[in-house]
Amino acid sequence: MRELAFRDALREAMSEEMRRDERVFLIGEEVAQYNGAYKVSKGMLEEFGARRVIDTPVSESGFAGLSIGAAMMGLRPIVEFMSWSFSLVAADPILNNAAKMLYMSGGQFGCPIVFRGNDGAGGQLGSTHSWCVESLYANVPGLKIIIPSTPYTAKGLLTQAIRDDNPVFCLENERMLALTGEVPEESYTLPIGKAELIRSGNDCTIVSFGRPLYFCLEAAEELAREGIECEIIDGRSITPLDIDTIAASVCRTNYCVVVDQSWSFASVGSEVAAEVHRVCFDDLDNYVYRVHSDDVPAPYAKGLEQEMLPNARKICEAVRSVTYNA
Amino acid sequence: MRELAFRDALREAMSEEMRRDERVFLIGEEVAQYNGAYKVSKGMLEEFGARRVIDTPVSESGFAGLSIGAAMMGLRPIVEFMSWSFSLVAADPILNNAAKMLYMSGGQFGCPIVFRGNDGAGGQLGSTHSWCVESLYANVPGLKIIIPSTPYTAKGLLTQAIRDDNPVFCLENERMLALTGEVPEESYTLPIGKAELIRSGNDCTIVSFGRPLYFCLEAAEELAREGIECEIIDGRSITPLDIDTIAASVCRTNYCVVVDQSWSFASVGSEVAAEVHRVCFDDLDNYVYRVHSDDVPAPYAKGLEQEMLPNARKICEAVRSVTYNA
Amino acid sequence: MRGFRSGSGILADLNPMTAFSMTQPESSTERRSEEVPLPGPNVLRGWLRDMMLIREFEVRSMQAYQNRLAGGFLHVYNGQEAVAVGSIATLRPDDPIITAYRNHGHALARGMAPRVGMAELFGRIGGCAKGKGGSMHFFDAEHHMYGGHGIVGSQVPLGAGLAFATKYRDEVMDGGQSNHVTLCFMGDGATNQGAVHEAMNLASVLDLPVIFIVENNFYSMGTAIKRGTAAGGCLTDRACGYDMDATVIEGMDVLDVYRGMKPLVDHCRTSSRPSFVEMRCYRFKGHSMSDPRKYRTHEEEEQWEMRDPIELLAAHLVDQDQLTGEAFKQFGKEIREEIREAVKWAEASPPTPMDELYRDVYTDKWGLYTGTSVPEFLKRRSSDREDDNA
Amino acid sequence: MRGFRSGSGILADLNPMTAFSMTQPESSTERRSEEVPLPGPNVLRGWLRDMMLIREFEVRSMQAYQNRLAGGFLHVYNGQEAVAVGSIATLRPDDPIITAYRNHGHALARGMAPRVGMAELFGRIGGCAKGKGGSMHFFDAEHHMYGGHGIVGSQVPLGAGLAFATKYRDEVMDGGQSNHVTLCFMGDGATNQGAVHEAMNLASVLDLPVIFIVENNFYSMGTAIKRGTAAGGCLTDRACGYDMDATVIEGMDVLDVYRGMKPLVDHCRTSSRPSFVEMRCYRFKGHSMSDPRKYRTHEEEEQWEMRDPIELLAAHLVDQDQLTGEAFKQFGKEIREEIREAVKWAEASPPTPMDELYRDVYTDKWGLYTGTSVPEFLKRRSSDREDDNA
Ligand SMILES: Cc1ncc(C[n+]2csc(CCOP(=O)(O)OP(=O)(O)O)c2C)c(N)n1
Ligand SMILES: Cc1ncc(C[n+]2csc(CCOP(=O)(O)OP(=O)(O)O)c2C)c(N)n1
Ligand SMILES: [Mg+2]
Ligand SMILES: [Mg+2]
Repeated sequence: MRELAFRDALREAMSEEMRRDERVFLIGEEVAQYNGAYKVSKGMLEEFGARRVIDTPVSESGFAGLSIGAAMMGLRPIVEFMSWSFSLVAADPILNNAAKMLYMSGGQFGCPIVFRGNDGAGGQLGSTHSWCVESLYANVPGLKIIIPSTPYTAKGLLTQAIRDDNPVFCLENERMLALTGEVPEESYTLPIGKAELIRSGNDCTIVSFGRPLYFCLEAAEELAREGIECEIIDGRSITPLDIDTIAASVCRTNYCVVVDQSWSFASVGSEVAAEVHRVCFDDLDNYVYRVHSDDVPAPYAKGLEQEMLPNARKICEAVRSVTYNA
Repeated sequence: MRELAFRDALREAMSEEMRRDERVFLIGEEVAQYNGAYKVSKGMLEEFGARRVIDTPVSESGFAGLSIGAAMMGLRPIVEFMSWSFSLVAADPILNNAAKMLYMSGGQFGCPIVFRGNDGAGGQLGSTHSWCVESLYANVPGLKIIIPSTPYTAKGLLTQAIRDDNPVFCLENERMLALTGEVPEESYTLPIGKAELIRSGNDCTIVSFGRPLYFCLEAAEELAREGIECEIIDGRSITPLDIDTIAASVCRTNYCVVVDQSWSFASVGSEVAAEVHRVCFDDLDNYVYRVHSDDVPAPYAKGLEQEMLPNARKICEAVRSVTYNA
Repeated sequence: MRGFRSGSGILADLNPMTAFSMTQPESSTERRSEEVPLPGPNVLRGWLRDMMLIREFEVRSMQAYQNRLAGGFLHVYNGQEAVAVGSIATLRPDDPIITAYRNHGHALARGMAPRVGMAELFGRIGGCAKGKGGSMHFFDAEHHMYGGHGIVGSQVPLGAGLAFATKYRDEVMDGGQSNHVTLCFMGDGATNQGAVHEAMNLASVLDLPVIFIVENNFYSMGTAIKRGTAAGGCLTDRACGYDMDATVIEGMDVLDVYRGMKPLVDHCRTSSRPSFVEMRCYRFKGHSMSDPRKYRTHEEEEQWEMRDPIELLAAHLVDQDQLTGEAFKQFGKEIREEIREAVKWAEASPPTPMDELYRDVYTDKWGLYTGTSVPEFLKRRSSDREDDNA
Repeated sequence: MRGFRSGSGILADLNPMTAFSMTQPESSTERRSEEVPLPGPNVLRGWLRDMMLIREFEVRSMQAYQNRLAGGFLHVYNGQEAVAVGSIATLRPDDPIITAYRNHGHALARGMAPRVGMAELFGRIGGCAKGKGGSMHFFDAEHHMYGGHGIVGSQVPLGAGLAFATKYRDEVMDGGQSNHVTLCFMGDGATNQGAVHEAMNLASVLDLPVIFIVENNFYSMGTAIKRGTAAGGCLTDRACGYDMDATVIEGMDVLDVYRGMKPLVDHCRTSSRPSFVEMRCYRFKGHSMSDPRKYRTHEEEEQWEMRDPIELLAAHLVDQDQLTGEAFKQFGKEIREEIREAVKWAEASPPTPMDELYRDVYTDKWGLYTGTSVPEFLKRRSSDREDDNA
């Protein structure tokens, strides 16, 4: 099958949907003339014109709100945040308006909208530019969060997100945009709320969301050499969380490590841990171990930043520790 | 001892600290001439004058940022959000600037600031005005979150918060402002990060934060009549979380229910659950049960809103369920 | 009737901010509102009835609130009726509007049946948001009323988005030349929220057909405009940096409002350019039901009450022999009866049932949630609605 | 040297937005900048050196970035040196300044040693934020430089807060008549962020001694000002609604900057009123290191390069017999040497040690965190610092 880079897979999803449905448009800073700060939307202005690929000033709260208004009228905006770090200035529209409009209006005005952009540290961008927003926003009902980890899932999940009648946050990662992988040429969707088994193993389940999947794979290889066979599950979406797939695995392996690139407190990781304990209480032979970014603002210095992030070493340590009594 | 209302206890903490330390000032919407939208700052303009009790326009992002700048220079602002629901428009300054300034500046500029205001639903204010922000913000390192549940803890914790050199979020609750209780006349502090045993019991530990404490007490009485003696712990602060006190209790009772008025996903409740499983894995006879607000935007209709919130009935059900195998 | 319609000069005297230099800013538009012809007497009498209906609705809302039939916050519109009625009268029925939490007047002026508004206040399934929105969140898809928003300023980017969507439909989706105009209402206090400025800039840069209407009632809760709003004596200055026309309109007189708004709306429809309007008005009641109004004087209130928009229009119509005292009384009677019926209807509507708690969180089924149903009052039109908001 | 100092008329020709009507707005202040006396030749030569130092620092920064000695984002200040140097020259050394991520020039103009700036870029413990801030977050408590902020516009409310604090100390804390003035810098793109407007309104309502300086380099990343900023031909209009003086200053010529800023700063010091300045300038390089600058023409770049601020001042000094070609060359040599030393020093400074990862999260001990230490370069002054920022 044809190989495609992550950023191209994202673009293909958007372009196909824009060809299919003229209600879909793309809006954000530098998405049009500049071809996207990270070239995700390269060439889209040319194909779709300035009415559907729209450059905005630096006004996240303004253009997020504008797009939500347009979605209330039945358009289907794709809003690019150059980085989810910049979404904090738009927290009110995305959490108060997008997520609650359908409910507050008693079902009259929905909000079929996608917000997407880079999430996560790793580029030495310092404390304010390195947010992992999943644990911040996943608490809020009324929205869905997808976090693709491969070009294949990027295209499939984003296509589904654009077709979804609800607000969907799509968390990409600048560190992965150049990553290539097999992607079908035709349009396809992947269901939101369905996790995927990436690697089978009987000794420990590792649940991962987004980029850390690669650290998990690395760790699994190292652990396999030690005789520990890990089962790896890629969450794919955060809300809805596919606890069934996760639990089915944990109930078989009896051990679980969750890898979440955000901070630990009140996080996606704590949610998975709490839920796995709930569903698999009788099958767990140890508590769920969690691997997170360290609970510090992201530092600039490279060594420090790398140490802060989840990595294969930390995952190996967690798996060894959780299975020590196996 | 003298009885004081919750709102008066808050005011006493602020006024005492303002008398003690002229770097402390109060700023927010309607805090001065109007005496506070909820009368928490009643009379303070008169005592401290307009230079230290400062009315602002409806510009949360602006006056939060302004106060953070003042704190960088060593002042100690108390910023009142009329409601924490309105803090979403100020998410960037409170999460990016206040919480990270010390770190980003390599230790040069601290941010000794208190943000305080009403948190939580219960007044039929609808979806946008009923936020419980604890699960949203607790993920972020660099700040502390206190959530007093009595006039006594309100005064003690807020006094400590004002003296703290770090940003502290103080979550009050409009439904409790009129609640009275014993409060010492002299100034005192309560440590941030120390939970309190409210009721002893051997059958199940209930951990609660803020207002739901009263539902827990109600539930405990009912359960006592059924022969289930609950131990109730008031968390008092969310970050730092006093997991030691909680775990000590759970390891004795072997059962735990956590009551958190915010939504369930990636919440304070999931954090407590995950941590209790970690620390008390061998002592737990069942998984940790969680009682939250239902995962829906807050509705207006009274019956629906009451049903959404944690209440004694839900807590009783959770305790009965978690201890069924006792 | 106490008040009489008078020249615009009186506004300066009524200005609550005596120490506050209050120059009447020149309209940056050249269109003279005096030249705008008024509709015929039937229409004017309709406006009078609309304003009286809003007033009576609010009177009964306050009663209901005091009797604990309604909860939450209640922000009534008394005194500002001319703004909603006069400006919405310049629209086509399918032009979108959006506003803040003080929204009953706009919804009623737009054609919402009082009983579904009242039922919303009572938290009943028959309410315009099935009892889930409450006083601050009136929505009405049928009448193109997009809410009812509680976070100060947050509706303003949404309003720009409505205008964006109407234009996008025309230009991209073969919607034809619908040329909609969106009215986006906000309070004077809202002009201090950053999102409002971002929205104005976006509307200008993207050429959106939206009119930003600031209902300047001179107070943001207890804060007089001069205390919180720099250059508050001339709010049109707030639009300066966005390259759009800005106009001051006397908002107590519905004829002034209509004549001021008509050319702006017509121009907006053809030019697809945003503009900004400051409507000077006054809220006769407190900010919300808990407000003792200590921050302003009785004299000031009385002066403004002398320009009660209902009385001004009634006096005009009587003056012009287009209304008799008899007919006016009869209106009052009919309207009181209509609202009484609305209250009755609302009381008879069942409290929002518990399964609604889990509905409308997502449009599809997921976990607990049971999908979205159509509000009672829209049921007969549900097929249209699906087209509108698919 | 190619460029020569010339009358202010040339600015219009250099305007990158040819299709964009660009009227030179009148300054709303009455102070004529021509009357402002310049400091003596020693000081002017100092400014020249400062600008050359900044330029050389940036040249070496870019090299370091290309050699992967520095990471993250790098936004250099080439072309805008006159703005930082000329405006900061009007301050007292203890007046606070704050700016955005394009902050190397401000820090150096304020007196930060180049080596601690360079060490910051390299992620070393000797850096001005111990290697934890990076290029976008230069902080220097000793020199009253409050950062270096990455979220567009977010520094502007903070800047108002610095001004608030200096005033509060004077008035409430017996600080005496310190009468500080705060300079708050931002880009033209930042004027589209709502927080900036909230800050301007607050500064006006609270009478804060802060000057908002927009460094209008005509681009926000790849977006030419006319595409994203309504009324961008006259940014001073953005201050209209806030009742403050607004001035346009030619930002390529440090003498213009100084003469424009001096009366504003002096007035601010006595009046405690905010004001707004648009500095027209140009960034010679791309937005950041990854920017191919396809959105502007070579001709435009060349035209602006003809007004290189370093060359303009050098030409002026030569003209006035205050500088010889020899001396200018000597400056260049010395500065290249100084920056070479800085790079060396930075390379010798150890990578930020791992325990710093957990430090400075909280000031006190809690859990993992080991408290806060004083940055290397401030150690000798740590006692002062504690007073400053207790
Ligand atoms: C972001 C935000 N901050 C504060 C509030 C609380 N609040 C509600 S209305 C209001 C005053 C707004 O005044 P204005 O915009 O003039 O509207 P008016 O009430 O006069 O119609 C305030 C502060 C809010 N709803 N949202
Ligand atoms: C809130 C936010 N949105 C987007 C960005 C990404 N970004 C960084 S700089 C910039 C352009 C700002 O331009 P301007 O204010 O003119 O400053 P200049 O770069 O020209 O100095 C953008 C969009 C950001 N840092 N913060
Ligand atoms: Mg008002
Ligand atoms: Mg710029």
